[in-house]
This record gives sequence, C-alpha cells and structure tokens, in this order.
Amino acid sequence: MDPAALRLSLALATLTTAALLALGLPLAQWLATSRSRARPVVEAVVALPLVLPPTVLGFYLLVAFAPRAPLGRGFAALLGHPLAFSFEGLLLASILYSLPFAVQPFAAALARVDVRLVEASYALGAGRVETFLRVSLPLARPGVVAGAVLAFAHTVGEFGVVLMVGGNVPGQTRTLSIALFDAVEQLDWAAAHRTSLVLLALSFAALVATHALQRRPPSARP
Amino acid sequence: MDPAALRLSLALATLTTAALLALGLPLAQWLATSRSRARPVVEAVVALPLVLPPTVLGFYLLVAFAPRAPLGRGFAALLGHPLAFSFEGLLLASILYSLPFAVQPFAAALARVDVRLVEASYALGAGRVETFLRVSLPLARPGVVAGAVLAFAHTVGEFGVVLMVGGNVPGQTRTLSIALFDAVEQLDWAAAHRTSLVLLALSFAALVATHALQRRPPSARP
Amino acid sequence: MNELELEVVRRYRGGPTVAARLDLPGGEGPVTVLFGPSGAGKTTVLRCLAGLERPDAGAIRFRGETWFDAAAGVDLPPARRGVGLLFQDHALFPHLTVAANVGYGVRGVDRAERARRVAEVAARLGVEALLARRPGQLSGGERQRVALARALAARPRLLLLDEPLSALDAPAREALRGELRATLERAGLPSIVVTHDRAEAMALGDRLAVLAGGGVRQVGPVHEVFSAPADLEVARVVGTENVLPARVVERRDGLARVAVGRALVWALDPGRLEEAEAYACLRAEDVVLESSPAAATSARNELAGVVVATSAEGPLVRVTLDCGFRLVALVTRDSAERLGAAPGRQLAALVKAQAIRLVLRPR
Amino acid sequence: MNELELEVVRRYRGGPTVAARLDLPGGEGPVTVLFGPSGAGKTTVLRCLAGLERPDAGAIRFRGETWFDAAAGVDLPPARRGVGLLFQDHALFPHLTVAANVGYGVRGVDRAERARRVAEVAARLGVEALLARRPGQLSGGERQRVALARALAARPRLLLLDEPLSALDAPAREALRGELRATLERAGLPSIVVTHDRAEAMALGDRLAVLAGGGVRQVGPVHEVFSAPADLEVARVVGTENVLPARVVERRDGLARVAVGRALVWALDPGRLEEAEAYACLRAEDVVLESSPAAATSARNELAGVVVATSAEGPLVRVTLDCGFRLVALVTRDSAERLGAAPGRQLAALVKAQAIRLVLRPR
Amino acid sequence: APALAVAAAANLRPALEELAAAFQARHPGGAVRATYGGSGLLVTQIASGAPFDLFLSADAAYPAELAARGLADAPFTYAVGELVVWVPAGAPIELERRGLAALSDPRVERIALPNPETAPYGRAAREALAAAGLWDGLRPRLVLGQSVAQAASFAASGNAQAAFLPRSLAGAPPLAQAGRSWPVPASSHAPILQAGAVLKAARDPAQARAFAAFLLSDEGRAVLARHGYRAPPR
Ligand SMILES: Nc1ncnc2c1ncn2[C@@H]1O[C@H](COP(=O)(O)OP(=O)(O)OP(=O)(O)O)[C@@H](O)[C@H]1O
Ligand SMILES: Nc1ncnc2c1ncn2[C@@H]1O[C@H](COP(=O)(O)OP(=O)(O)OP(=O)(O)O)[C@@H](O)[C@H]1O
Ligand code: MOO
Ligand SMILES: [Mg+2]
Ligand SMILES: [Mg+2]
Repeated sequence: MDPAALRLSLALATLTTAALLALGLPLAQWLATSRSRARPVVEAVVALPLVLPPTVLGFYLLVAFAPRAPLGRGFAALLGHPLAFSFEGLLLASILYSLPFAVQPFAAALARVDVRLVEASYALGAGRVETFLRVSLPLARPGVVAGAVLAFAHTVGEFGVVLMVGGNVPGQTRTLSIALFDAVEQLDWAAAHRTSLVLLALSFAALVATHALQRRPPSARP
Repeated sequence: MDPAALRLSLALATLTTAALLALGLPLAQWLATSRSRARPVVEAVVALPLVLPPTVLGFYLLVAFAPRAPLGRGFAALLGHPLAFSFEGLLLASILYSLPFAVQPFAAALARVDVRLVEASYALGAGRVETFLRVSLPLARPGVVAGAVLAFAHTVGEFGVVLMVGGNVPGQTRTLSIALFDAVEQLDWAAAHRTSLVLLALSFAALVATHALQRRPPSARP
Repeated sequence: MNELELEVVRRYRGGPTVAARLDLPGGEGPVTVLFGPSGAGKTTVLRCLAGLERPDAGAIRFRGETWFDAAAGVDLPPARRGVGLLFQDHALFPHLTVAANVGYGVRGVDRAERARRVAEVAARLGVEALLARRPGQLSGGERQRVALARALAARPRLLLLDEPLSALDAPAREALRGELRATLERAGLPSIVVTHDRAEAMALGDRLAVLAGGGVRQVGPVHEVFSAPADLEVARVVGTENVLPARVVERRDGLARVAVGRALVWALDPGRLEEAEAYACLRAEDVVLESSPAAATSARNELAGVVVATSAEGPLVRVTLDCGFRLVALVTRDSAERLGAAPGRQLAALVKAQAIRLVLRPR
Repeated sequence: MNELELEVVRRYRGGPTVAARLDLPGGEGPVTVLFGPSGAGKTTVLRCLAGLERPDAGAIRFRGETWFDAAAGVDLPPARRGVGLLFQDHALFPHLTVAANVGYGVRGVDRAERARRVAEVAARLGVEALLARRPGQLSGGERQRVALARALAARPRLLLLDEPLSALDAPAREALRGELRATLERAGLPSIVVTHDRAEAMALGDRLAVLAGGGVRQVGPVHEVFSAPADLEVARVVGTENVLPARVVERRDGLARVAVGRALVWALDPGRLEEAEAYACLRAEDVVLESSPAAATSARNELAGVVVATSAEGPLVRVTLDCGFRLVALVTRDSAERLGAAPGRQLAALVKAQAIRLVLRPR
Repeated sequence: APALAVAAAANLRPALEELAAAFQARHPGGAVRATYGGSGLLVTQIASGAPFDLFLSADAAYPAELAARGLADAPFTYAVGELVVWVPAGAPIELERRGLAALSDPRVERIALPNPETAPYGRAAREALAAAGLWDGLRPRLVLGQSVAQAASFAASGNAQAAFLPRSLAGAPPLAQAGRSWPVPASSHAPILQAGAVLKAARDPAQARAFAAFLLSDEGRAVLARHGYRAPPR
C-alpha cells in the first residue's frame, strides 16, 4: 500500500470532480434546454472521449503536451514546467476523459426538470442563474450526484490515460491504479490484493455514504 | 486499420449494451423505487467497478477465470474452452465493467418519473411490468439512452480490462483499442492516426445520430 | 351484504389521521358522492380504495372480495382491483398522445376495437379533436376531460372520481355532468365521486356521504342528506337546500310541469328532458311564505302547507312545511312573527318557476 | 395613458390562435377579472403577460415600460417584469418546504425579515401549520393556498392569478376571497384574476374582461358587464344577475339595511361588515313581480318601479325595471302577460332578504 | 494447425517479425502469432492460464519463476540485450564525451526509462545510473514507461529529451532516424540475459520447441544480432 499514491489519486479525483461540476453543469444545462441546431453536435463532441480508448486519448494528449506543440508550449510557459508527467497534465487529461461521464447524467437529469417549476421561478423574479441553482439543480440532484460519483470514481480508477501521460512519477503522477498495476506485474499478488482491498473498502464506504445521503424526495404523493 | 478488430469491438459493444439493458433496467428500477435498507449497499456494489482501476478488475477476473478457479472451471465446462482470452470472457468482463455506467443513469432517470403517473397506470389496470414498459421507461428515456450510449461507447473504448483478460488474440480478443495501442507502441503513428480517425468518424456519426433521435418532449407547457 | 365495505385508518406521519367507515349497499343506484371540506380526507379514502395508499388499520371489501385487511395482511395490488381513478390533478401521461392516453387502460382487445372504443369515449366527452395532441398542448379543462375519458375507457368495476369537473367552466360542467351521470348509469358502474359542488352532487349522486372532522358523518340518499342533515356540522357542509325527487309530467312553452309528491309545480324546462327523472331543487331562501293567497304575482307556484316545525338559525327562522312533501323555508325572524309561523299554522308557499332548478338524472 | 396595454396574437402550431386586446387604465381599482369559457385563451394571456409565452405578434406595455414588442423585437425576461403568477396547477417546488416555497420570491432582505414575511403571509392565508411540510404532503386545497402565499410574498408589481381559488371548497373559497381582495387592495397591486365563478368575479374584481371566441369581447366595471352584457355571447358567459353597487347603512338582528341607489333594501348580514362597500347581487330569476302591494309575505323587500323594457328569452321574458336603479327580472311569459308587463307599467318587485347576496369588497 | 502463440517482451518486436517470417519460410504451416507486452504483464497472464505456447521474456527471472511454478519447461537464454541512451537528433547532449553524466544537463528535463520494478531494461538502466552516482540526482527527472515500448513513445513524442532503450528499438525506425543512440557500457550493469521457455499449457509443444531451437540456430542468432542483440554464452 502506497500512501502517497492514495493521496494523489484522491486529490486528482477531487479536483477533477470539482472542475467537472464547475464546467459540466452549465454545459449540461445548455444541452438540456437548448433548441439550437448545434446541440446534437456539441452533445456528440462531449461524448467523444467515451469512445476513444483511454490510451489513444492519452497518446494524443502526449503528442499535444510535447514542449514543441502549441498546447504544451503554452502551458509550459504558464506553469513553469512541461505539462506531460506533471500533476497538472494529469488533471487536464482526467477532466477531458471524464467529461462525458459527468455531463451526460447531468444533462439527462436537467432535461427532466418540470418546465412549470422553472417558469414558476422566473415568475417569482429569479433570473436564469438563480433558477438554475435553486430549482433545476436541486431537482436534478440524483442525476448530478450520480454524474459526480461517476466522474470521481472513474478518475480514481483511471489507468490508460495516466499510463500514457503520467510517467509514473512518485507523488506527481504515480496514482493508486498505476501502483497496483506495478504490484501485479511484479507478480507480488499479495501486495496487489492488499492494496486492492484498501481501495475497495475505501470506495465502498464512500459509495454507500453517497447513496445513503442521496435522500429520496419525501414520500411524494399525487 | 484492422477490419477484424473493428468488427470485434462493435460486436462486443453491441452485445454488452444489450445485456446491460436486459439486466440493468430491472436492477435500476429496483434501485430507483425500493425503500429497502439494502438499497444503498446494492447501489454501492453496482458502482464498485467504477472505482476499481480496469487493470485491477481485469487482474481479478483473470484470477477468477483461471481454469483452476471455480468460475473458470464452470465456464470452461459450459463453453468447451477456457473463459480467459476468449470472446465470451471479454463479454462477461465488459458487462461487469460497464454495469455502473449503464445502471446509474438508468436509475437516476427512473427515480425522477412522477409517482402520480405510475399510480395512474396502476389504477388503469396495468401491472408493474406493463407500467414499467409503458410509462416509466418512456419517461426515463433520455436517461436510458444516455446510459446505453455510455455503456456502448465505454465498451468500444475499453482498454485496461481487455489488456488483462484479452491476451490480444486476433478475431477473438484483439479489439480496436488494443490494435490501436499496438500501433502506438510500435511507434507506427501513421497507422495509429488512421485507425483513430476511422474510429472517431464512426463514433461521432453514431453519437450525433443518437442525440438527434433523442427526441425532446414536445414543447411541454404548464 | 354490502357491495362495498370500507373501514380504514390512515395516519400521516407529521400530519393528521384520516379515519373513515363507509358501507355501500349494491343495487340502489351506483353513484355515491363523497362530500366534505378541504383536507377532510376525501382523496385519502379514494387512494386507499384504489390501493395506492396503504391504510394503517382496517379492511376494504368489494363484492365479498377482500381488497385490504390489515389484520390478515391482505393488500391486493391496484391493477387487480379493477378500479378506475380520475385524479384531482389529471396525471395524464405526458409522453403519449391524447388517443394513447385514452386507450391506455383498454386491454384484451385488438387494435381496431381499441381505436373504436377510444373514438367512442372521446366523442362522448368532446375530445375527438384533441386525439392527436399531447397533454402539454391542452388547456386545463381539456385535460380534465381527457383524464375522464381515459378512466371511462378502461371500463372499471368501480369508478373513483376526485373532483372530476372542477377545472371546467360552468356551462361545460353542466353539460358534462349529465353526460357523466348517463355514462355511469349506462355502465351500471358503482362510482364514488368527490365533489364540492351541490348541483354536481345532486346530478351525479344516488347517495351522499359526508366526510368531516376525520370521519364519515352521514350517508344516505342525496335528497335526504341535503334535506335532513344529521347534525350541525353536516348542515354546515351541505348547505340549506330542498332536494325533492320529482317526475316531469308535461312540457309547454319552455316550462315543465313536475310532480313532486302529490303536488304539481312549474319549473323552467332545462331541455334534454327525454328522461323524466329529476330532482327539483329550491333553496330554502327562495321560498316566499304568505298568510293568504296573493294578488297576481310572477311567482308561478303556490303550494298550500302546514307548518310542522320551526327553529331559529341566527337571524333567520327555518320553517318546515308539510305540502305533501317536506319543504323548508328560511325567513327572517320578523317575517316569521308577522306570519305567525308556528306548528299547525296553514301557510302558502310561493315559488317562482325560475327558482326551481331541475337537476336531471338521465337513465 | 393606460397602465397596461396588451395586444397579442399567439398561434399554437396544430392548435387554435388566441388573440386578445386589453387596455387597463390605472387608478380606478386594481383588480381585473378575466372571464371566459374553457379554452378561450385566459391562461395564454396570463402567460404572455408573465413573459413565459412569446406572442407571435403584438405588444405589451406596462406603465409605459415596453415588456414585449414583436415589431421592435423587445421581449423582457420574466424576472425583470416583476409579475407574480399563480399557476392554475400550483407548480410548487417539490424539493422545498412550504416555508421555503413561500419565501422563494422574497429577495433583497435578510433572513430574519424573510422569515417574518413568510410567517405573516402564511398566517394571512392560514397555512402556518404547514410551513414545515413539503408540497407532496398537502391536500389539493392546501397546495393552492400555499401557491397563493408564495405569489403574494414576492410583492410583485402586477399579480396574475389563474383560477386562484378553484381547488378550494365553498366555505374556504368564500373566506379566502375576502382575504385575497383585502390583500390586493392593501398592496394596491394591479391584478388580473382568471375565474369561472361569478361571486368570485364580483368579490375580487373592479373590472371584468370577457374573453370568448378568440378575443376580448367586453371590458368594464364588474356590475356593468354583469348587468348589461354587450352581446349575447357575453350574456351567455356571465349569466343573468343584477349586480348593484351598494352601501351598508344599518345592521340589526342579523340583517343589514343597504342603500342601493336611492332605495333601501334588507339583506342578510354576512358578518365581517366593518367595511361598508359591497355589491348587492340578486339573480333576475329571484325577483318576484306583483301588480299591487301584496298581503303579508315573507318577502322583506318591496321595490316600486316602472317597466322600461321587456324582451323575450326563450320561455321567459326579461323585464327591466327602473327602481331608481336598473333591476332585471326574469318571469315566465304567462306571468308577464297576466301582469301586463310592458314599458311604462308600474309594478312592485318583491325580493326576499335572503335572496340578496352581499358580496363584500373590503377596503 | 493453429499458429504458434508467442508471448514476447516488447523489445523483441522488430526482431521477432523477421524471425517469424524466416521460421515460416522454413516450416511451411508454421505460422507464428506474437503478442507483445511488458514482460511483467505477460507473465501475469501466463500465470492465469493465457493460451500461449512460448514465452520470450526480456530477462531470465520471469521464465525461471514460471518454471519454478511448474508452468513452463526449463528456460533457455536466447539473447543478451544491449542498453542504449537515445536522444533526439541535434540534441546538444554530449553523451559521447561525458557519458551518462551528460544527462545532468538541465536541458534534459525528462528522462524516460522502462519501469525498473517490472522491466529488465529499466533495471539495467537503474544499475548503470547508480554505478555512475547519478541515480539520486536524476530521480526527479525520471519518467517510467510500463514497457520499453512506452518509454520509447515518451521519447518519440518529444516529451522526454532522453530515454534508456534497448538497442533493438532505438536502432529501428522511426527512432533510428529521429535521433542517435549511445551504448551504455555493459560493465555498468548486470548483463541483460533474455530467456524464454516453452509453456506447459502449449497446445503444440513440439512446434514451440522447434521455434525455440530456431532462435538459437545460426540463422536465428544472425537475425537477433542484426537487431542489436548479442549472442548468449553457449
Ligand atoms: N403525505 C402526507 N403527509 C402528511 N399529511 C398528508 C399527506 N397527504 C395528505 N395529508 C393530509 O391529510 C389530510 C387529508 O388529505 P386529503 O388530500 O385526503 O384531503 P381532501 O379531502 O382530498 O382535500 P381537498 O379537498 O383539499 O383535496 C390533509 O390535512 C392533508 O394535509
Ligand atoms: N402548446 C399548445 N399547443 C397547441 N394548442 C395549445 C397549446 N396550449 C394551449 N393550446 C390551446 O389554446 C387554447 C387556449 O388555451 P388556454 O390554456 O389559454 O385556455 P384557458 O382559457 O386557460 O382554458 P381553461 O379554462 O380550460 O384553463 C386551447 O384551445 C388550448 O387547447
Ligand atoms: O521488453 Mo520489456 O519487458 O517491456 O523491457
Ligand atoms: Mg383531495
Ligand atoms: Mg387555463
């Protein structure tokens, strides 16, 4: 069990989830309510990371992160170090990779919010943002929590992309999933079992808590 | 571009999605409506594959699929060949791995179906199954489609699990994502770019079509 | 044995307890009206009957079949009760067209037959033109009519209607009321209708059950409950109204001659009077009492009667006359004194033809 | 300049076209009642006003501010119009408690002040006991009251109420009606209320606008529209009713002496009469005409008048009397002949005190 | 007969393609189907019953481990690997003059190598760096690939400015064209003995043994030598 790897994975997943809530919710709301012709196209672009094998996504990110590439150069100037093999690079990759896992459940839940309630909020003087925060979002909560849990969990478990752009740097990019894989490859199955067990127990506890907290709407009746 | 790999990936994704619709929808309905104490636990179990790095899941499947293990022995007797490194083994692994990607959006959407409409259906003489098929399911359609697309796409793109339990057998377990990874590792970037492009174009077309078909409820008004 | 035997207690956590006992004999007309103030538990009773709400105690039996029995642990699922329920707030399926909504509960028949039945019910309720629309494109009244059509098309064994006409405007309500009664009669369906409207109660109901203060206070034929409320609370709920079983015997010049007991009175002919059954309703406030036959007046009906009882009601006196049937008049205290209204006194009751509303009961 | 100028056309794809033109002057009382049959477009007009529905053509101006102008491409978002809207079907937020629902539109004040305002409005509408519940735990009537409280708590500039009291039972409706009128008056809020109920229209409205057949047919003071419908369609919609501005001058023994024009009539004292403003309503059907003063009767009011007009209405004759104010009686053709009811003829109109309903207009 | 299934260490890819073609030319019907990967992954799969006939590792320990577990026949050494440092063309890294010490140049921001814990070439690289006293100092700049192939992608994509790679990969296209290699002195690390073993689960052990023998034949050695492997001690 590698405590640094655990800390790293949790930090990565937390920041990724936070970023996806901040970016993904407005995007999802647009997807859920827009009648624009561009909507199906944007929806498909958002879903793309899903169908790309993580290693392919990772490969293209690796190419894009290279110090010679524009993206890599820009970030290197900004961060003072190259994007590849750094925590920031991993974060960027994770956000991209988990985007559809978060946005799709968000959008599906937001699309099911009763228009009448949104209109009632407008009529009560709330603008779009307030209505979103006080009506749409709470009503879409199961979907939003589901999306956030998906994104978080997916990031904790992510392997292919991290393998490609991470470089296994302890404390920077050596996440728990990479550490586990290493143990497996060393045929040190006992260590692998131990680490998996800790990961499992932790995740399981977190998941049960999330779902139990996911309070159901009170015995709604007609 | 490897046509056998493409065919294999599509077959795997299609069968996985079909299996997840068949198994996942009843499970999701139970999760969405049950008031049982066991619900958060089941919910967490379903979500577990999410947080497990795919390679770890693959590793444990590998152990379980081994001809010496009970599961592996049982399936070997059933199929006439070992489960590991076979299409059937891959299918089983994919179903397990994509379960939460399908079930969570399903359940979130089903939980938001208005109880009154379900009750109206009961009162009109429909039983649980009929009500599910004719009321809950159509009303939850955006979430169900989202879940199915997620599961399909996720299976097409799946890499870590396939890497572990697949063994890269052409026509059997050498999926597109593995073929792509091979090309990248051979530093045959031209081939990798070509294959990615085909994959991208195909997926993009499929995604746009799905989302465009995802008809919105008609200009609902209070 | 009663057709329906219901005795339920439903305790809402953090809310009130609704208790109701209601035994409905079969045979003597199918429609029971459940009357009561807001929050009395009317919807709760209907939901318990439909199997959508599980009572905390009690039992429900319909035609000898046990639907619910807390003690025995029986709780038949809604689909097996064969109950049609019209929700107070419609609950139309938003993803289906009006046609598909109406046809939803029609089962065990082929497509053509289903379409025929949908068309028939839709025509009866005046929603044919809406069949291709979706609930989101309907006005409030249209939605209620569609919900009604949906409940009727399923041909249930017992129909439960929660304020079925409340979203309609007055003319539509009046028109549909007759239709609804006719439909209920034709189907021979035992039905329980929740309503706040007295005319609706009369037009639709054979029996009236008054639910107030957490229980059923009085059950009986509509005219009996209206004319003789069992206690003050019931009286407050039902209002003061003479509801007299009547039969139309003649029609002339837009007027109808109606037999009420042994007396004949004139009332406005409301049209559509092929069926002769009706209630003649006149508010106690509308009965003018006179000591002697009057000069020429525009009051078309003059009924001779004997005062059988008087009782003070605030500033008014409730005078009950026997005119061959019981007639209640509400007059000011001052008038009662001037007329010497006391048991035994002969008085004439003047009633304008227009003050008598004929509530039809199509058969 | 009018306070509100609305002229909108809304074409529903695959549905009807709703067109309405409504100019409301400010100052002469804040409440306009929108009356009309189901499907006439009342809800559509309110939604266009609130900015929730975009008209296909036309313009809406409120106090000189342009809210919508199809030609100029102006369409102010709902939140910037300051409109309070009570939906026909409540639209309460299911995830919020009643308290949070009511407080939703209260903005720009601190927590304590918000709580105070919520409590105040809740008390006024009798929902204090429900503040901790959620909408799913309320009965139909309770929900409507909470929705009303929510709309009022936001203190809008213009209040739009879509059948605000339709889900209430009669006593609650009557009680709340006065409350609502008082609230509207107190707030000085211009309001548009959709209702099907005549008493509600009178109790709440200063002006009545009749919407039928795809347009506004008549706008005017409530009693004028009721007493003098512009055409047959309006008459059909509003019914036949004498609505007379009245002033209470004396109260005794549960009766109230009311000045109507120069005449004094007795009516039942409905209580809560601190305010003297009222409409005296009596249905034309309830007026008994006599050729000469009668013997002792229980009819408390006798008004002398001159016939100014008669017109046949089916089996009835509509007799308009001048008693210092205009009074309409509906009598049978037969009675009219016997009484010789023709312009110029002196007649007495008998009206029981109980037949005169006083609809209060709290100020 | 089904093709011979070979599980081969990633560094073998360029050589094995050629070897397979030559073998098939000699043994008609003797098709070879290779699966490449990090030796660690392959051995894990084999231990779990993967349907391979022959395992060609990048080291001697993994095949010995399999033999010890009774999953493989006695291992045989088929080649000795050569470790090189690859730098992009035109990189001003003076490996030729300063040896490994040239990697301390600050312009070398990242150095890629296979994971020393699981990949034999990585282990050799670590030994060489440690011997030069550079391991601790360079540690923060090291990025690890899961296999030699991945370390090669880090370098080829330009994200690492130097990489420890087998000569077999660094000397083959496209890396050969894109940069230059400097051989790490063999004395600075334990010899990279690449061993293989016929698996017990092999469906056609005879064919597997035939291919193993071919690797050790003169023809086989010639091909391996062309790809940068030295011959194992006889
Ligand atoms: N889920 C619930 N939790 C708590 N209290 C409830 C719940 N549902 C209903 N109640 C309460 O039970 C009482 C009866 O409700 P019900 O809906 O049966 O009344 P009702 O007679 O139908 O009223 P209305 O005429 O207003 O529709 C009301 O006081 C209501 O507040
Ligand atoms: N989205 C829509 N698509 C098509 N037609 C519509 C739509 N919304 C309303 N309509 C139609 O427009 C007309 C006016 O509807 P509206 O709801 O304004 O009537 P209303 O006067 O409020 O009726 P009610 O008294 O029944 O509530 C109705 O005939 C209705 O069917
Ligand atoms: O060929 Mo290896 O096992 O990746 O170093
Ligand atoms: Mg109710
Ligand atoms: Mg409406």
